[in-house]
Amino acid sequence: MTESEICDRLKAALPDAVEEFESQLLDPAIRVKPARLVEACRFLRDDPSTRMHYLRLVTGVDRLPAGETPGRIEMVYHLWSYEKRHGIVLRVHLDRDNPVADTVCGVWPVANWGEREAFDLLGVTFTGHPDLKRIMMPVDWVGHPLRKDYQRPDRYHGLPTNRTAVLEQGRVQVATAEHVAKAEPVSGYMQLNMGPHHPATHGVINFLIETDGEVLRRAIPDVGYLHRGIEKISEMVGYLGTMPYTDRVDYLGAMFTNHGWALAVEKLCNIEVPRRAEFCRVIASELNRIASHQIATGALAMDLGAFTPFLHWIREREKINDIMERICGARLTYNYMRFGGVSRDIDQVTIDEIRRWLDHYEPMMLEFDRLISGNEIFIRRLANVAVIDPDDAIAYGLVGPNLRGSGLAWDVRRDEPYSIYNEFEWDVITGTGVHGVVGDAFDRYDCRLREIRESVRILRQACERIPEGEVRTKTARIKPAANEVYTRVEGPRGECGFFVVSDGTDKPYRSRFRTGSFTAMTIIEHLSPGLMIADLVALIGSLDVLAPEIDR
Amino acid sequence: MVPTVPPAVSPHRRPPRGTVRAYFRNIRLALSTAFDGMSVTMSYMFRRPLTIQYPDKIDKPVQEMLPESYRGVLEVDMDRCTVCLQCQKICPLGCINIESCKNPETGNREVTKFDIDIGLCMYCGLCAETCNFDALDHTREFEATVTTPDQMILHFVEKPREVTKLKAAEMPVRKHKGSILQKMIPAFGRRHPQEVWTPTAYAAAPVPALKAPTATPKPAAPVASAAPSAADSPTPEQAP
Amino acid sequence: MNGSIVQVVLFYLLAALALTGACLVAFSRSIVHSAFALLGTFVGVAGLYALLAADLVAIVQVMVYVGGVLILILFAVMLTARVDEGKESNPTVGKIPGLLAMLAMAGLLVVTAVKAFGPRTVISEANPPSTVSPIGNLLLSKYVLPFEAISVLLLAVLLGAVTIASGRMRKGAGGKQEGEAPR
Amino acid sequence: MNIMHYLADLLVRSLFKADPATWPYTWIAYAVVIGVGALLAFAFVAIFAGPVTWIERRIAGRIQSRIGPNRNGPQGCLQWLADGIKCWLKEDLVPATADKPLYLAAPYLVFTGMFGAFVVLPFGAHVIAADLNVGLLYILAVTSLVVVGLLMAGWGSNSKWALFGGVRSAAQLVSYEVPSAFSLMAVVLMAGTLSTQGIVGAQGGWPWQWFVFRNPFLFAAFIMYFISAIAEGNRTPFDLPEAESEIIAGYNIEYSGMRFLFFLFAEWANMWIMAAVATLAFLGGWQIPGISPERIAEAKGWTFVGWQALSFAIFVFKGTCLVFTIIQIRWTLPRLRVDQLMITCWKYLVPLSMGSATGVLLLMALVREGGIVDWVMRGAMLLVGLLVAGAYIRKVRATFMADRDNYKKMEGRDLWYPPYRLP
Repeated sequence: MTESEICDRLKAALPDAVEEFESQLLDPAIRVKPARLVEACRFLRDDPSTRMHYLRLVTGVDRLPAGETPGRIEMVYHLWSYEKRHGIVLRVHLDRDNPVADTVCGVWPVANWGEREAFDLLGVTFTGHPDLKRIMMPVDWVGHPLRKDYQRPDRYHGLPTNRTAVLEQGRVQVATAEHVAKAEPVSGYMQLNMGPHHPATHGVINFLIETDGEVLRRAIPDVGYLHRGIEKISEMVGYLGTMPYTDRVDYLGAMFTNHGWALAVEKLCNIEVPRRAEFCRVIASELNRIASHQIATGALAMDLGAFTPFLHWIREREKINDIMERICGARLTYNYMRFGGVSRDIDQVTIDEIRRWLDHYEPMMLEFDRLISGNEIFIRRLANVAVIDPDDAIAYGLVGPNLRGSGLAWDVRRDEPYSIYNEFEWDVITGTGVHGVVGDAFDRYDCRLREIRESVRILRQACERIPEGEVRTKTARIKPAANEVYTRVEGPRGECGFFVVSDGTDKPYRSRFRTGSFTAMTIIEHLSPGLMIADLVALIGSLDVLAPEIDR
Repeated sequence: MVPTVPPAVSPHRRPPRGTVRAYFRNIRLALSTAFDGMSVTMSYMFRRPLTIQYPDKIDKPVQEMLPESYRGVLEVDMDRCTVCLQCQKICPLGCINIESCKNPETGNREVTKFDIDIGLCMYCGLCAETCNFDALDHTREFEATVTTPDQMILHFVEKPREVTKLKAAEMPVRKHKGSILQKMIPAFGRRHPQEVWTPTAYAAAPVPALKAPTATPKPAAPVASAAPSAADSPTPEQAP
Repeated sequence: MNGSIVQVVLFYLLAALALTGACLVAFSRSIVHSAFALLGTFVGVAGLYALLAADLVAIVQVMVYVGGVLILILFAVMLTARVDEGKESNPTVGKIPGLLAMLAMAGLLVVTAVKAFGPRTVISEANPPSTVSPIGNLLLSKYVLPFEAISVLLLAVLLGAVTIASGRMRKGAGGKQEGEAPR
Repeated sequence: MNIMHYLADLLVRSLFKADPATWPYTWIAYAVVIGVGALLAFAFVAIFAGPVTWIERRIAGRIQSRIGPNRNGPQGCLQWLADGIKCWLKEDLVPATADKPLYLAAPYLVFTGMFGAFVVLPFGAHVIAADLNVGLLYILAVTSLVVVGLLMAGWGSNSKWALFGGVRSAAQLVSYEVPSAFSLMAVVLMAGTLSTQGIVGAQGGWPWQWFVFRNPFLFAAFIMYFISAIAEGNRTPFDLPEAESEIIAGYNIEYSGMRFLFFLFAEWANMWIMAAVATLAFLGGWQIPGISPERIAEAKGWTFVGWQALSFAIFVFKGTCLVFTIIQIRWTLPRLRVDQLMITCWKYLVPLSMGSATGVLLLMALVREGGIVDWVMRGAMLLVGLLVAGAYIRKVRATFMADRDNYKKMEGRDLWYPPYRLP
């Protein structure tokens, strides 16, 4: 179904809900009345011809045109149907002074955190939201940073917010801990803060857990400790300047955030990418995917008490890092992609090195299986733990290996093809419930491990078939016309989406990074009751959440 | 409703419970898989470790093991710099601060300041990429430890100097990468690439005098003036 | 007898340990401290047994009372007393019942003490013979019935515990069964 | 005759010119024996537990393709000393809300429990502090003090994570004492005594005289004892009380400085105790192959001392091999969950160890010792042991060979790097 057909369908069902069909955008959108938003959403989800069970992205844009016009806040909802393979964008216009919208949490649970973020950063109030409070900024923060007229305070709890003050002060005073979030006390259960500095939370995440002995009553994730406002930064530093910042969004899979950002701007500006550059992108990305999955699987093993597998993977990853260093000059924050190509060519020496490394790596995968994945204790720790059924996985917006672990064969590389992935021969991996129920923690782990093998297959083909040629088209100054675009790549933590609003200047008007970890976190509270503390650790590890990717 | 791949085994399969066979199967699996894992770890007792013993127990300095493309600390060859300000413009963080003026006596353009705040720099390489004369480039230096934040600002222009007006073909040869930087701050000066590098040489290498705060006439002012561009841009965040 | 002074000194030390522990149990303000003070009593009594050359009894005292009973008491105290109210001790039952209990106890002690002033067996050897095999033989010959009765009692206790625990489990109050999806 | 008593008697005779059997010289001798014995055992704990931390870190480094501490002293062998001194000099922090007396006492209680067990460990033919009649029971009893200490630490810290660790630890130790006791019971049945020296004496120097290869039930009992010993020592895969990725560090999380070190000290000492008990109960203890205990007892002068030293070396060697295995397991396996831990104990180890004890009883009743069936059984079990070792070596070699050529191609140098080559 095309977007206009979907719009017609919605118009037929709810004639007074649709205000306008904005077909001039790259991703055509339907503007609906704020009052009828929930109805329209529910219709699009449940109607047999649309069945949009997946809320891809919910975000807001602050429109503040120069001059006397009052401006408005737009809420944007990207919907997608895995079943029908079509999507649509819904948007509502809200009053800028008093932005109030109805919550769509009841339609898609994944909207919970997205709406909280809109509340936090844009000041949109959602009526009926179960837990509307700040998510990224501290609870006592004043103002909404993504508003266009936002003024940054110089200090927060005595902590300077710019580098000049730091240099002048020499040493930074430590902020007081008054603003730390506290959960409402519930009697009869033990309350614990698991984090922010906990070895198993994979970064600075806090879980407020309530336990009955070893068994959890619930675990409430508390994020925002690593919030750096990269989306806000991108509004200041321009399109190319944002590229190195995307490295910091997902530092284990920087190639993918690079790639997604490049795709978004290329789509906005209509830039062609040379063929060799596409191969370079694929080679670098797949190497990066292996490295990231190694960290994910190894860290999961480490969370379950086996330290050695982690370091064995680190050992293999070290070689990838060396290769990456040759390719793009950095081991972690690659900044490799450019609009219309890549920053450096991959020479033949490096390609041979990759091949030799793959020869070495394939027996290592078997060894890893013998060391840990086949281990009975390890299997028992993961099998049947924290089972996510496919419906839940979609409703909570899980993507990537987490979604495929629940048995759903969906891979952006195959199903919404970008770059040249459809030229290679590889399989989409899904969870099979080898040791328990489909969608358990072991399936998610297993998916990642088998995806490494698929990446190796892709790498071998790419190294074989890489053509000669340029790696970068000469681009004029990046200055796209006013438009909106959403592009996605399949990162190691799933769909990594980039929503970019351009306004005709050389800087993005608004950008929003949709990351796999952000949505994966929302399901933890839903899954946690009845788990043990050790299972929560396994759950976090198997979801492969990464703190900077959540907070951005 | 969703494109589900049929699982190899029924999702309703439970591990056999309560049967004698399952009981002994569990014991067998636990012992044999642990045995298997131990054979893997034991084989590592006979394998070469991966670790490089930084900084002293290695054949050559780490800097020389890094590939040419490595993005280390930035360095400027002022003999090749035309003060086109491209790098300053493209830097997302504003860590490059260049000032130039016209000399009233000679009428030539003079560059009075070329500061790079390596504490702010995120080593993205955009500036080096945009430099047409290969004057600004990443070195393979990475040991940039200093004791105070203001020492992190590298001053590549000590006293006002004339801006080079040569064409690309006539440019002086680029100095050895890293050679300019090694003179800049003490941590860099500890190592000389030409020397045969041994741990003793490491200890005996003369430490050049600290330049940044003492050599500059007004230590506090450049700091303050170096930062306005930084103050407007968001607070730098290190990659976690 | 050689070394009787040392034995006497040791006796008083151990007795003091046992009594101090007992006093702490009775008078400590914190119920957790009371429970931990039992350790002193148990170890002191075990030491007295050892002084009487009853090596098996001494070891079993430590093993059963320290390793088993004390741990269970501690578990019970920690799980029932709320962490923040751990300063509260058990309430007294009143003066008259206390007096009665004290009198009864004193009477028992006097009777025991009087009885003990009979002909004494003195252990004169440096390495007294092991008491393990005599006790074992007695348990399986003369006292086999009480021994078995105790085991039946223990079995009943075990079954009771399992019944209570499984009832709680079925209600879903905690824990999960092996192999079930912990959702 | 205990070597310590012999020396004490000698001391009394030469120093006081008096008969050691008269009062008060007996007690002087006893005091000397106790004092020196405790000092020696303490020295052994320190000298063993210290370097074994270094050894463990080096082994872990090798297993994980890194090097491990190699800077302090030759090959880093003084690393443990540096760490110890550092910990000693650290400030002894007591949390403001801690239950102070319990918090302060806990490390000592844990250490006392561990240390007490050293009294009955037979390090050599006559190298033992006290050969108690109830030796094995004594070890089981004394280690229960550790449980109290851990609970005390968990409670006294007034930290919920520490309490988790303490309670987990106590539950685990109490549970796993049952299968370990039952496994040892099989040995006690065979030896007919609880005395540690008696048990060692019931075996011989050659492997077919060891209890482990006597019959299949004892072989199983050995494996089960080893597993429960690992569990009692809080080592992976049973290291739940100090699971750093779940409850951060467990009962010792609030401790610092020397008190923290006491816990670690106790852990490593415990590792040795478990290995030593397994050695004395199943692996022939200090028995020298071909030399009967009587010949050692009859020897005089330097020969006597030589036999003592040799038996000591044999005992320590066997124990160290087991310690190495425990270390290797720790760096190989993941950790169990709490319910799985209890299932492993109560559903698997307890019934099976009971079964093995019963089996030993049956075989004792049915099979005459030294008869043909007995020897066939011993031979078969020895063969099984050799086969397992052979399979292990083959697997290790195959794992190594799988990567050798590719590694050479990739790195341009050999993968082979034997353990004795220390970087």
